[in-house]
Amino acid sequence: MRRFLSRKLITYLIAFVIGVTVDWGIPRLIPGDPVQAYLSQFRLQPAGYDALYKTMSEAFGTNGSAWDQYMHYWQSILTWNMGVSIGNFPARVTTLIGQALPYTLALLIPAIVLSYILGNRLGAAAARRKGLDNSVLPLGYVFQAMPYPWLALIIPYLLAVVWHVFPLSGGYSNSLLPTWSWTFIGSLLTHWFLPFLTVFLVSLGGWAIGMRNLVIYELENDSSRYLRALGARERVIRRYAYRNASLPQLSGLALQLGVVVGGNIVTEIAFQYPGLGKLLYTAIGNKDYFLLQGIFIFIIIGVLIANFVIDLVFISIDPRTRLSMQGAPA
Amino acid sequence: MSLTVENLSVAYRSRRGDITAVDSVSFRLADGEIMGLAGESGSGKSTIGNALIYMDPRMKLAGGKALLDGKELPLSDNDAMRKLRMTEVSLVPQYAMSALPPTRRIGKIIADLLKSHGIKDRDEVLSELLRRLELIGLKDEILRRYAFELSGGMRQRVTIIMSSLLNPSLLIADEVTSALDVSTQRAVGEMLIEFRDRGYIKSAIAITHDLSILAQIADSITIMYAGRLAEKASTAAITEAPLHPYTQALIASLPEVGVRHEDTTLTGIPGRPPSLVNPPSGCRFRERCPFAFEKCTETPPFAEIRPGHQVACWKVSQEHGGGARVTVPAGAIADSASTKGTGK
Amino acid sequence: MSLADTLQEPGAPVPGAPARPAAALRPRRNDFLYYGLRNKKLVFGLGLEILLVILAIIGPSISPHNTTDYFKLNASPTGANWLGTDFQGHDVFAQLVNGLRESYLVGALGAVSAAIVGMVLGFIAGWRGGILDEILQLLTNVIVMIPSLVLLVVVGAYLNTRSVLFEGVFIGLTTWPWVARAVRAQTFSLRSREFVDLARLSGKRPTSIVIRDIAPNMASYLFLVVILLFGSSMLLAASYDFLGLGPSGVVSLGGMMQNANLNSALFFKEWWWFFPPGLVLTAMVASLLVANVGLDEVFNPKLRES
Amino acid sequence: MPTRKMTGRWRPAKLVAVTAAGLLTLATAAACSSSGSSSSGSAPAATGSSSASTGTSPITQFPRNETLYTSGTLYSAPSTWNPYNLGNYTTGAQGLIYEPLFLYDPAKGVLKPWLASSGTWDAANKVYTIKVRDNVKWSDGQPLTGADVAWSITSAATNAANPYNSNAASVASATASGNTVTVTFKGTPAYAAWDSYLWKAPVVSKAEFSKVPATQVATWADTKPVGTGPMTLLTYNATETAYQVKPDWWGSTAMGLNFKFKYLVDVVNGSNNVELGALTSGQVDWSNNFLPNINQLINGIGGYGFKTYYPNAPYMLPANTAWLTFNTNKAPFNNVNFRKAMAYAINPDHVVNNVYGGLVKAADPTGLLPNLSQYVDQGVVSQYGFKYDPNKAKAFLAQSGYHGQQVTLQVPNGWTDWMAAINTLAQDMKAVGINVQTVTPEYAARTTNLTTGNYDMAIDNNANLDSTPWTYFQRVYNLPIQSQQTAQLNWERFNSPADWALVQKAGSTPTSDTASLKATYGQLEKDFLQQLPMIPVWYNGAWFQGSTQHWTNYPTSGTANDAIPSLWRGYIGSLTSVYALANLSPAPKAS
Repeated sequence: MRRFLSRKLITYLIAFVIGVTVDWGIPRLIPGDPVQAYLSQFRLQPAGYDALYKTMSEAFGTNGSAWDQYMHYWQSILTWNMGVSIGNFPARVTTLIGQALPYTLALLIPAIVLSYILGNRLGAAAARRKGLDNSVLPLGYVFQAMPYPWLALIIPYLLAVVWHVFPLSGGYSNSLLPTWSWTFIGSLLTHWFLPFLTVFLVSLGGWAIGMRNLVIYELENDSSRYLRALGARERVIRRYAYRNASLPQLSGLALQLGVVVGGNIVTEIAFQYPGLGKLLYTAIGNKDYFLLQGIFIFIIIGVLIANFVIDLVFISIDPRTRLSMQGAPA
Repeated sequence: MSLTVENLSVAYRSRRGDITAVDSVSFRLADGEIMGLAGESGSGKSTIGNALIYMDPRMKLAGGKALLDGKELPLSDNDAMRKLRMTEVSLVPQYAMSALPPTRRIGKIIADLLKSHGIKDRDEVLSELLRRLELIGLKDEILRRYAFELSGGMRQRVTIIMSSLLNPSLLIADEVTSALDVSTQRAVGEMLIEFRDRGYIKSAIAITHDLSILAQIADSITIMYAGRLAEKASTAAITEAPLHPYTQALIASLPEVGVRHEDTTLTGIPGRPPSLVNPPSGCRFRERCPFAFEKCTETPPFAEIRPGHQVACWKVSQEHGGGARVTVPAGAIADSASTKGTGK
Repeated sequence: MSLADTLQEPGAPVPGAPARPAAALRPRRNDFLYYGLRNKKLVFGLGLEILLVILAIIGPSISPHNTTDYFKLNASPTGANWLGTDFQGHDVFAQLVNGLRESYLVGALGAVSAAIVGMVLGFIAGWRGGILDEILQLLTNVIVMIPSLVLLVVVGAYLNTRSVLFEGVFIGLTTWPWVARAVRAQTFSLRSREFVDLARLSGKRPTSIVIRDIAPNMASYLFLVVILLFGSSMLLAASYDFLGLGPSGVVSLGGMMQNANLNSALFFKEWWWFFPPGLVLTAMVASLLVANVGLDEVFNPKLRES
Repeated sequence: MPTRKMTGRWRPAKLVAVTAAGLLTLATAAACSSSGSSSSGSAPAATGSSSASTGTSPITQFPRNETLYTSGTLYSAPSTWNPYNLGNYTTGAQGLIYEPLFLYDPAKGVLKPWLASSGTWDAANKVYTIKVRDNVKWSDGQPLTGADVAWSITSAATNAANPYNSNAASVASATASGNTVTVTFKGTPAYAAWDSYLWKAPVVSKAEFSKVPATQVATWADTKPVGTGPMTLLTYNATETAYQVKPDWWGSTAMGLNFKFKYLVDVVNGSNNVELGALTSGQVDWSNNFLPNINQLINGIGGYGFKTYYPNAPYMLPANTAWLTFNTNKAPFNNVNFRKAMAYAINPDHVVNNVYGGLVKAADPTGLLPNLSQYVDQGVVSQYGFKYDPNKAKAFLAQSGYHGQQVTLQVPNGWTDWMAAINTLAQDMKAVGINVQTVTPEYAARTTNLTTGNYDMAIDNNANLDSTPWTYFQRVYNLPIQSQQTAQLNWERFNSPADWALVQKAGSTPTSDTASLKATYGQLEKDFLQQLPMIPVWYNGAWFQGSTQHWTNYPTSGTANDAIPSLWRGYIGSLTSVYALANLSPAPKAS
């Protein structure tokens, strides 16, 4: 157990080092010089350009030898200092991420968790009822097959443009300043709903179909057959199958929650929802490689934590993991 | 008489029509008898086992019946059968390694099963359960464990205990030992006998393709070939003086002690079993049988050549003609309750 | 050698698998065809998919216009422009059929490249195990961890022009870990099976065992995985295109939606511009998924409706 | 067991709890982010409210009838109000907070005295004297003095890191005496550049900016700006910036400019769908976004009553020239016949109508913006100008020695209108037999390509609206050619010392001497059209559309109210946009 965990930890550590190194390289490896591109807007003569270039390089940590830069980068990461954004110069990357993170979490966590709960229920129900299966399955596939961008156009088209039920975009009404007031919270809610619905619907199909297929498999597996041979009631067998099927679903959930910190770019863009996805997209649009770098680190940490949590959860509940810990194939 | 099977035929639905995997099989099982049921893959041995406890939706009863303790088993009536499973007829599946649901503790699984059978007085069953665990050397804390925390042998034993917990009249043990190493095989075999001796199970059918293990645990052995019974006799009679040419070939192919796997060749029996889609008329072994003759185009009866020894072979019927040329060891008569313990 | 081995029919599909009916019932190739043709999901899914593929193949030639022709701007569907025109006066139908073709191309490229990389690495990791496995697992974890969108931006920065080939292969190279993980696990469990032991004892070389003995046993499974990859590659490509990270100078379904979004199609209620590309893409992927379930049922008799 | 929750019986309460927990995160975070007013120390706060705002408790909701909503200028969260940070100072930093000495009115072609009440050359055109306007106060209550102006000019003249250095490079000294600032020059003043300085550069507070190290004058984070302008920074967050109108602004008495709104809220840009939606639903009043098809909604069509600067095509004021630029050191672009072939092959109408939906105008062959038309020698244009003519293009191509080799045409990836534009340009050129491949590298890569000359063809528009043609021709002919053309000048690397001498001559001709200026520029135009160092294609628009739902009286070309309605960097702070803002009046209440 301890050996397993320490092996995992080492794997994650190596992955983290590789991730950080790749990340460090982003603004340095891309062709074109981001600082030069930024400074070209200043239309400076060479003397001024050189002076400003030096100042900016210091701010971005792109001065000095590659090794110094690399070491400096590690130092910054470990002190949770992700540097400065070039698109929003001189705003700090951590500040920008901090502003966007709550929106993304509030959007994606309820959408993912609720679609998980409901999708699993639906899928399990579909697995046992033919009639339901014939409606849930095709619907689930359609939702699963829908491209995010499309749903993110269709939903606001119908609910905001044609019927005017919800606001089209944004995190809250522009006329409000963020405060603890009911008006503001109401505005947050109405703006939250459509992007939430989009993510929820697409995820719902995936969970439902996943659960349906897993339960059908589980109902035919050895332990279900054994329970049946021992005269267990069908209800009991289904409960067991559902429980078994929940494990892979749960790991899917953990993985999804792990990448939550990357935001749901397409949805956030379509609705101009001020979360991390939009921030990432803006960073891409502005070629803000330093902000990209910061978000990247953030995502890496999120995914690593999620993976580690999956490992821990599975050690405690999933037989297959334990077997693999004893050396048998997973 | 614990179990009486009469002209049992079981078919699988298939796109080429029904395939009769078990064709008009009859046999009887005495109280206390452990019967070995052997044959190649696809001979129908597992189908018999399945038919007696759980017919999956692709199977159907094509004829015949089975009586357990004199009462007919409602083989085709899943709901009626459900109540009898575990209580009257029970199964130790061939997939015992993976039979225990992985996500519940053993104790919880047992409790759920008891609930399914509407057993009110669970304390009594529980204390019996603890007694049996102790008997086979398992600690009661095993009930708080998950299946994956147990070794293969432990899982096998837990499965047997679970399956026999409600003292069924008939326990079907399907390939129980095939996945185990030799010493565990022996332990499991002994456990089956012990349970029978203590009356936890009234009778048992041990389905296997491994004749050597049957020699250790079974009172009688029935050999199946291509959906029909080929031979049934006491363990000693089958292993030492088999009559059916197929049985003889099987016994002959048993390895000698000490021969390593690498050194043997896969001789087996030349040829393959016939297709059951359009089975040939007459004796189904005749294509592979070195003694086949014209009479074999007719279906041979499963005839009792001598007491407790039935064979479906024209040649044997002719040679033995109801006589008793082959000596059968006393006490090996399968029909007798006094045969307990033979074959050890 | 126990009798078990003599009785075990050589070449049984998956020994030790849950009891199957008589040997004669073991599915044969034409059995798959038989059940395939009778599986409504498969027939429906595959049928729709084939129709769409045909549209993708012949569409550009039956379309009366090219994607570069100019017409009246933002026109609703008419007899001349079957699906109207966009903000630049380009024919939407012409874009749709060309985009359809592009989507299939990207999907196929993505699925094939992911399958190749994932299978090779999965087989190696599963078969060799040990330190090689550890390294490959680490690689897998790192790839899964790297946000592909950011990677696309960085890699894309090296390219003056992004081609369909690039997008497809990029998708493949970022999704292979899912294949590799599955293949690795399956190889792990298969390599300890008896028939593989036999092959090994008979002195076969590892590559030939993997190719001849292990791969065929996973064939149906791999096939399903590739189909799923195909669908997800198309969806992923649509998202990339929508974000403006897709191939340059190429008409794509995601790109059509991007243009519609950027140019206020919602507001002007130009539904003919953004509705068809998504609908077609949904149909393409959904029919794949449905066909996939159908195939699954054909390959796994247990799942067949009785 | 962790799975218990997941597999437990479904209860509506659980769903509610999950939702509530998520929303709580949102509400807490959003509410917290509003209270970032006292962010500490050197770390620039990206969120916060200005210390300069009135001491009363911050408002929670902008009263609709007292608020002007604008958008179209910011593409990411506001972060600094340092007017020297030309890369990304927040909309309004110059114009609403910092102000220049003069404003340039392109409609009338004159400089309006602003923080300077006057500016005059001495008789020899060697010394420039600025009278600083009286009774102007910084938002911290201190008066604006000549010392502030002198400091600003000196910084530009002496500090190479000051982005106005090239404009003030010829300044020798700037000395203040009370409210009079005397500027002397080294040798002949660079008149054109100095002219630009007067209306482009901000006047900053000496007290505030002298605290900053000289090298960081353009990069330090100014989040509590102290300016002389009509507004103060009220608050800002990732999605918007709010300004509050200063009741005691000098302009209300001196210029008679009184804002009818109390708050100006600038919203960070969304997609076009979003902007159009916000505009039509009355959430945004003033938009400087490029909104395709907006011409379908103006003049009361569809009941929206949007206003654009021109009521008819091209609707938008030309803001800068988009050229086809190429590396003239490379074959086949070093051949003038090849360049002419391209010029005749291009049909700008495709760009105008099919890419921009008629919202822009095809460029004059000289590329000079319409506000400079007085400098365009129409005789030269009619004699040497070019227009779409494929046959002529083919004829020139035949003489160019071009053998069909592939050439690339690049624009930054993601600039969708330009991406569409190069597709039509490539099509036009292919039609006459030029093998053009369009490519879209990322912006940074594209900028490096152009800076280093590592490219075939590109679209560029780096010469903004200006008061003289000098900037334009400097952009075209600037010498010497360096390995890195960092100032965005002469990206086509066209080496013509004679023309550069003409540009320099124009630059050192007093701006009042229009006759000699016209002669010089006429010669440059003739050379330009004969050599075609780059090919002007179309004018990008100063996108503007105003919604009349809440505010009305938007500026219109050709009326008395013709101020430039743009909040873009370099426009609001230098042009007449502030007049346009002050002229707005509340829309009559809808019945």
